[in-house]
Amino acid sequence: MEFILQPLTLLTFFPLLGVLVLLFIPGDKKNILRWTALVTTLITFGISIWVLTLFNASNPDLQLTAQYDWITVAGWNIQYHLGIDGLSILLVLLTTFLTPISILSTWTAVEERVKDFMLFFLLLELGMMGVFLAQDLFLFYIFWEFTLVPMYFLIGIWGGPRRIYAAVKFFLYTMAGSILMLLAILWLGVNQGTFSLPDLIAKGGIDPQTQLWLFIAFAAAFAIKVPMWPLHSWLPDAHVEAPTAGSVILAGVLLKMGTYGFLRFNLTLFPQAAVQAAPVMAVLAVIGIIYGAAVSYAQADIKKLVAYSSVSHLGFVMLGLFALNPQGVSGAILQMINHGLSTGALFLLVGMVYEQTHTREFKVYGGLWKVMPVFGSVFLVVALSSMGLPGLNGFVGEFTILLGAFGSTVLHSPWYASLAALGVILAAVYILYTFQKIFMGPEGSIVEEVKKHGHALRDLNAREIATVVPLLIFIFWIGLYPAPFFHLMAPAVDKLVAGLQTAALAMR
Amino acid sequence: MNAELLAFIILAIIAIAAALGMLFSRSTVYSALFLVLNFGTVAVFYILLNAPFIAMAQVSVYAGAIMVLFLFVIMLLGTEALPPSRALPWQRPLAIVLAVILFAEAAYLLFIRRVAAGDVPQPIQAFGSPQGVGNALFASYLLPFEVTSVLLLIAMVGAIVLTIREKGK
Amino acid sequence: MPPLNFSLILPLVTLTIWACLLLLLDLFIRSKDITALLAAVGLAVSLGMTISQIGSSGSGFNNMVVLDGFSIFVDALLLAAGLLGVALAHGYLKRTGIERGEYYTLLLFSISGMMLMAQAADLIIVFLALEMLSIPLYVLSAFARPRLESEEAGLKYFLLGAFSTGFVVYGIALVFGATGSTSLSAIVRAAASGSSNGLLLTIGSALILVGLGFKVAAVPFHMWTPDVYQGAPSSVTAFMAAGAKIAGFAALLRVFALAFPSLASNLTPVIAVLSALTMIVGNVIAIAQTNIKRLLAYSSIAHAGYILMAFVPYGQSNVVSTSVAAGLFYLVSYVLTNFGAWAVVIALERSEGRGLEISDYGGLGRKYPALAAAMTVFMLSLTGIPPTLGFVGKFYLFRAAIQGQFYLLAVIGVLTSLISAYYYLRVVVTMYMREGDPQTTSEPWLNITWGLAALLTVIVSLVPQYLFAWASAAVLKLF
Amino acid sequence: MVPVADYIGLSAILFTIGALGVLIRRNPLVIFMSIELMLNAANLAFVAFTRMYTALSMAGGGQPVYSGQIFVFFVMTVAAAEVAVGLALIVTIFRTKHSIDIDNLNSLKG
Amino acid sequence: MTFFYLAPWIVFFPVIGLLINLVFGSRFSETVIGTIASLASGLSFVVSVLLAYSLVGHPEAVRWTIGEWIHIGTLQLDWTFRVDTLSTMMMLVVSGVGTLIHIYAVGYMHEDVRFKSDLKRFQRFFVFLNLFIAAMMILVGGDSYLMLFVGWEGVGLCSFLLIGFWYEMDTLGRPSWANSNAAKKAMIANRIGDFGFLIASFLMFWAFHSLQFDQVFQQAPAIAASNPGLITAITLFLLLGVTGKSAQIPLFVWLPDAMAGPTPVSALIHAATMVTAGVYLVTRSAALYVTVPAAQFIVALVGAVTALFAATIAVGQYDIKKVLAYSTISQLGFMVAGVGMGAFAAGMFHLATHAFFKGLLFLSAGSVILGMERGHHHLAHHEPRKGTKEKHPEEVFDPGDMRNMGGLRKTMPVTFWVYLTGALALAGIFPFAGFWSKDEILASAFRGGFTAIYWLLAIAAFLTAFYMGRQIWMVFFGEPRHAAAAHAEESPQVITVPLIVLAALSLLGGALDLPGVETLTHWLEQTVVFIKPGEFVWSVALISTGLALLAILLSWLLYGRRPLKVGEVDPLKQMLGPVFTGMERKWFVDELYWALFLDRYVDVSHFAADVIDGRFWHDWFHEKVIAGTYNWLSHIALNRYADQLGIDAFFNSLGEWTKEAASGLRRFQNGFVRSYALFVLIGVVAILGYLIFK
Repeated sequence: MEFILQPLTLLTFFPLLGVLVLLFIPGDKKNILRWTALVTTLITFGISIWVLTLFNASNPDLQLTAQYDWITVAGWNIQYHLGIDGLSILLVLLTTFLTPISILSTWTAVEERVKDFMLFFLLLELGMMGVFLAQDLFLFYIFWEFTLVPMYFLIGIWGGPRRIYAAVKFFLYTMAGSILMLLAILWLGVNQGTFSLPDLIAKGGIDPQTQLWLFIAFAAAFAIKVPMWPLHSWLPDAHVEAPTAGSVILAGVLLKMGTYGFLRFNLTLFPQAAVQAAPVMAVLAVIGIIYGAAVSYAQADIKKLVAYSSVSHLGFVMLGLFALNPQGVSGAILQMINHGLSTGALFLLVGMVYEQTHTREFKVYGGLWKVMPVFGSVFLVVALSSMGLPGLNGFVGEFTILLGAFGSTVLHSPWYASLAALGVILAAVYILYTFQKIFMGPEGSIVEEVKKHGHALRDLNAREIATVVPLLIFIFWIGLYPAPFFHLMAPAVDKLVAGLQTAALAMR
Repeated sequence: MNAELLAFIILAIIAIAAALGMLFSRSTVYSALFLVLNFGTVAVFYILLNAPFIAMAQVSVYAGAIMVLFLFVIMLLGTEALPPSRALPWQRPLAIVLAVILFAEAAYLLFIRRVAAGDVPQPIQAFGSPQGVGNALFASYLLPFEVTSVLLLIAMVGAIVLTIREKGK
Repeated sequence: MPPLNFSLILPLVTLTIWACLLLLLDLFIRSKDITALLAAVGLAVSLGMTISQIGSSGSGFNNMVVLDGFSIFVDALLLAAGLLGVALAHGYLKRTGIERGEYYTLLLFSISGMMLMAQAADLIIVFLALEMLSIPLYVLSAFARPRLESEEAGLKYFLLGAFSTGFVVYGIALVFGATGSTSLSAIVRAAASGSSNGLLLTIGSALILVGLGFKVAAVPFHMWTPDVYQGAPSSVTAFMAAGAKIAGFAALLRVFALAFPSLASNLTPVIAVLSALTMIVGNVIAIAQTNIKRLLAYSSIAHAGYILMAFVPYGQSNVVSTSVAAGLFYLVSYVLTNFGAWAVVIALERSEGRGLEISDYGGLGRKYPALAAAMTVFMLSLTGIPPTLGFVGKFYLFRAAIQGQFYLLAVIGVLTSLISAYYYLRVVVTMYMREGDPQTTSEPWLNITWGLAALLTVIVSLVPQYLFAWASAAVLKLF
Repeated sequence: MVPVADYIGLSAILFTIGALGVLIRRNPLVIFMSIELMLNAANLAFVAFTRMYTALSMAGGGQPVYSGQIFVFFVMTVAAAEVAVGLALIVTIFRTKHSIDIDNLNSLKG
Repeated sequence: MTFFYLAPWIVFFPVIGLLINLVFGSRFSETVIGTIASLASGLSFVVSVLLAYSLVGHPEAVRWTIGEWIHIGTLQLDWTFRVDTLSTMMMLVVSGVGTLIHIYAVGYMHEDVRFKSDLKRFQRFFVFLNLFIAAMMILVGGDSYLMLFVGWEGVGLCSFLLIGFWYEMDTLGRPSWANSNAAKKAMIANRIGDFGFLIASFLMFWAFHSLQFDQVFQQAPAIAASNPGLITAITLFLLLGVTGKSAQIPLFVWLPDAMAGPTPVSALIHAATMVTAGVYLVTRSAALYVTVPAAQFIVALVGAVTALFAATIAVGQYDIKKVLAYSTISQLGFMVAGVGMGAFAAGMFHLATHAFFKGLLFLSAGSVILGMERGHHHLAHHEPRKGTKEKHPEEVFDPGDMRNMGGLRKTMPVTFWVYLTGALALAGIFPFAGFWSKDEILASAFRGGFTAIYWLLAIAAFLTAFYMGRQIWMVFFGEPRHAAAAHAEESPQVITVPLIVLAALSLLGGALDLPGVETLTHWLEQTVVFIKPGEFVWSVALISTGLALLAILLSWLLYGRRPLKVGEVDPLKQMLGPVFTGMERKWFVDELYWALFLDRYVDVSHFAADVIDGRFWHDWFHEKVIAGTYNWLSHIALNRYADQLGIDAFFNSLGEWTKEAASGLRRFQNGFVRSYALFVLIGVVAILGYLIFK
């Protein structure tokens, strides 16, 4: 009992309860199924809020840890070890926050096999919580791989026309990365004698050369997940084919698992390798930023455009992480959240209009602002936040990241940040293009098209507004008053950076 | 050049010839008979290597029982030579090449690397006699002996299962 | 006259005798269900005895057989596999009209042979056990006569098996020639004292390796596997895939880890290459399969490669214990998953081998969610995705490889398991994402088999420590 | 004096020929005979080695080494068992297929 | 007593106003909406006045923090308002002019939404307008470069929204992408400038470890001494920002198109306030600029060249608003040149007066356009109000085209007089406001020894007077060249009253900084310590006045003496020919940019998307290399080629190729026992070979 009642354990495994309940509800009771799932995720969100209240922001270390010996026989030293600190708490909250929203968005979008859908969704949440909370490499890997399975089904069963292709591609790509990480994890477990992250960090003492190899192995897994250029090929397919809720979670949380992995493992376990690799990673990040922006501008499919914009945004996150200074890292963490909110919201909105029009081709849209004023205005705010307009969340992240990268003593060159700042211009280009093509200009053919099918395009309904308003609130909040968020992460970030700086000095 | 070596050479030639005959004769029956001849010569080798008991077993079990069984089956299934087949043209040459390599390896091992060096001293009395073998068999090798009995039982069951005709067929 | 302490091989003896009795009883039993039941009882009894042996150890019969943690573990595993084999068979035989009592007798005989193999401490016993487990399998493969596929499978298996036996015998002869004995302990002593002939010993052991490699279907001695697995009755295949592998690896571990550690420097590269080849070839050719039985056949080849990987560093005294434990653990996970998968196959198989194409699995997820879920678990486990036993098993195997510092081999291992993900996923894709109207048969024992297997595959993967402990306690002993 | 190597050499030749037979003959009976030939070659090696070691050990005043000969005995028995099953199989196939050309036995492949 | 605690309210009032209108606007009548919006802006004007009043007694800057913003390590940014003489002056101008324009807009939009037939948009307009005031207040009231940047981008957004206000049509109300394109163009051009701003702020932070004005300025001299290059870089990157926001070369191209927005927008954002933000920025950063003369000169040069360049274009325009637009660019050039030369007071002075008279001109132009519209609708149907529903695609009437006007002085007298005032002020005729402010800039150029710049500006001034004269003659004198002009009607009071107020300001605005008194200079000295009190230079004054009069005379000769006839070619065109075409076509700068950058970027992005990402990464790398490897591996045993295998088949286990693969696998797995045995033997031979010969 005491085991279950730990906040983090409860937080991680509560969705399982929902799963069990769902199993006993007949598949044709769609609304009951939906409500069950929604309530479960809402309670999970509640638990995460409870965790937040228990969380002591001034403590840089892991907190609320639940630690038990798990497999300590036959030379294994594997623990059940959950913990939370400034690096992860925001992502945890983001996850619990986005999941109910996504479920709400499926209310009318998912009509068949609702039961399976909700099952997989709750399992997915379980996996994601585990990834962000696990402090033991073995446990982490289990959750990490486990998230693949539900997502694979979500894309493969409820996805678009080429869903199978996208699903398998998603699975194989992600797995391709993680198996190398598996070997690295084993190496650590064998040679360091423990899988527990804190112990490994404390032990340290891996020679730089080996560090570099392990760093690469871990990076392979995370870089594909992020995805960093040029490993992004799976992302557009997955996003375009996935159902709306899937895209939201995929963009909102799953990609963050990659960046979080870099933050949690690569930077802490292999500081010297991180310092060595920083320029390379920064270069890739910058390429990703500009490349993603340029490519998304050329897309004819709205969802694809948003997908590529993720490549660009996460480029910023990576750049911030590998600035390896407080501004960069904090900015990166915040930007993870921002991207989750903005891009998540964008996918939601695209999904909402897609539900009515069943097409995502730019060319049929236009002048929608007149037809759907509320929708247009909401979309505008979200788009601007994703464009990094000051006063909205996107700016705070991007600015701090660029500021950090610009003066990073590890990259020691302003060029990375300067080129990345070009991405800010390009972002404006493709975002405004999106907004213009959908909402401005003469009325698009789709309006008539929809009319032909009897019902005119309607503006957002109450449920849809309820789905996006929470996101909007945070978009403004983080934009205007991000202090609370920074306070949550500051001590942990300072600790992390301190470690990295000592490593950097050791290199010299 | 003593008598034993001479005998060895002659017998060896016979054995190999018989084996080759078995291999290349078109008719199954000839193959079987060549094999019997080969087994016979091997039995003589056993005697030379003072293993009279094994030699006897060889003649009775192998050359006797087993080959007779073979001949029965051959008669049962007909002895006609198989028509030449088109399949696997590269099989035969490849096989022969491999065999040559295998033998080359063996020869290299035996006569250049001199593995299994060591001469065979003069014949020793009271060795390899039936009672000697028998003692060993039932004293030290009881378990294997029992296992072989079970093995034969299994074989019997298997043979029956495979060949018995259910009623109604 | 040395002491004959039968207690060492009590389960084995019991099982053999039980088999003989069953042979007689069967003549008077009309309903073969009872025969099956009796067979199961025999296995259960023997299993009980095996478990009661835990902790005890010793050697006997002039040091021909040993009893140690290793043999007990393997025996238990074999008997469990036997039980599953019976559970699978009894409905299936009836359905396909090949129900004969001898099936179970031969099954029991084969298992006793495997158990003997696990306990063998003398090459003579190894050889005899090899025959004792193989001959019933030859017969069982052809059991579905007069179905030509079955007979063909039987004959192929037999001819090639006998052929490989020839190598084993010759290998043993050379080992004997090198050391003057066939007893493992004597061989070790000879090898250690240097009175042996190293090269001859190496060649001999290599030939033995070939023979055993054939049994576990290691490339390039694997060619029989797909044909036999496909042709043989599914229940036989299921058992063969598990049992023969267990016995073969038991012998490999026993003989090489105990008798030939001195040859590691020579043999390790060979085994490493075999392992790599097996993983690659098995997984790659599997991609092209459309028949589920062949698919599983190639998958079993691939898994032989993985287990070989754990076996590669057998020569390093600090790793060998991990090696053995990892191998055993993986065998357990493989047996469980394998039987589960085959149970599903049998559930979908219909007469004249219909329902064996992967395409026949379309729509399973919609129509039979439970069955599909179970199959998904098995596929994930074979791929090595958590939370399944297969993942934990692979984790353990790779650990052995990494401890032995065979990093390249480990990388090949993970990459091939990535390839495997693709064809295992294809089954899942078909079940959930393609339409179809599959027919299944639901038999209580069958359902129990796959249900249980699926549950265990997941649950044990979450609490593997007990299995870990047991496997790592199953050390090889030498007397 | 015939050195043991010669015997081993002979057995190697016989073994190779046997293996060759398995590879190139299409009649399962002959293939089977070839396998028997391989076993025989092994037996020959066994007996030769037995004699060698017995001589060595007895020269050193030790006991004769029987295991080799015993092994040969077991090999013969096993061979007998195999023959029984093998021939049974061949007969069965012949019944169904009315041919014993194993090249016609390739309905299973891929 | 002081009112500094009110500082945040300059932002809060507009925000409250916009929120009210946003949430409840749909239920309010136009009057209510307009009142709320104007009130919001008016209240912040009152606050500005109170702040100014407080400063009189307490001239030092006051910083009023309302909350923490971004605190990471050394990066300490707060939401802090800065009340000093400079910011307060800007607040006064912004909220003052802003309020007037709000009031004007109530009347203007009332008709505009009817002409364009979308009444719902009235509300939206005032929401945006309040949002703009708020953003502008943040810009001028911010205490750190980053907070300034927030306003900086905020006003950019508002200009985007308001330029694209009629996003579904072009300036003539035809369905088109034109307006939205103009909006996009404006924002992207601004973003390019913002890029410069960002880089500057990065450099600044890592140089001064702060973005807060005082801290930066304190350290400026020291850093300048140790590392002048750094400061130069900062200032030049800031200049890039300025060129974006204040429409200087090279980023001025967006401003003319920005006239797509409703006239009040053109007046408020694109003449009076937003575009002057750049000037404010330079003045604010005076402490940085004065340390690097080189940078100063570049700034001045950019300003001067822009001034002349834009003036030439203005001469060639026919659209009444386009003329004013280019004139704005040109006047902004004056200001930038002024502050660039270190004549900060002069620059700010001109900023203020320009706000008055250019605002006035735009609004009057709007009034003129409305008048034309009315006349046009009066023609189309004798009941203008109702008839607005149906459109007349057959005839496209451009109410802003001066060639359609003429003789409006009779039909729209009030508008005429206020327009004239504005024109004279702009032309720099004594005693109008423009005379004083422009003169001060010229004088400081002359005195400061910037001869080149002086002459550039002087010629620009000459052209200014000319094109304004041209406009006056074409619009208000002669005979109507279009029936609409004949039937044009004067605008209602809600429109004319603000015009009259602004006219008064344009007339008397010079009093702000009369020579010898220099109220404004002394006012600004409190903040911008580097100001040199300007002195009046008679020669300069005489020259410029002379030039202006000459220009007006010239314009009378061309356009006034013999008014333009219907369809007649512009006389100047007859004389200058291609040169005039150049002016008319804005010297083809737009075309140049498209050819040089925009088209290139589009090509690049499509290349990246289709070729690199699509064909290379996706199709080739993934499908061929990775997926292809799978296929190839699975076919490695076959005599087949991977290229025959499509990716879809790759995932479709029932696809033909797998069947073929299975059959092809006979090659090895051929079912022949003998060849299986062969493989066994190969294995044996290989292993033995290795063991023996290794």
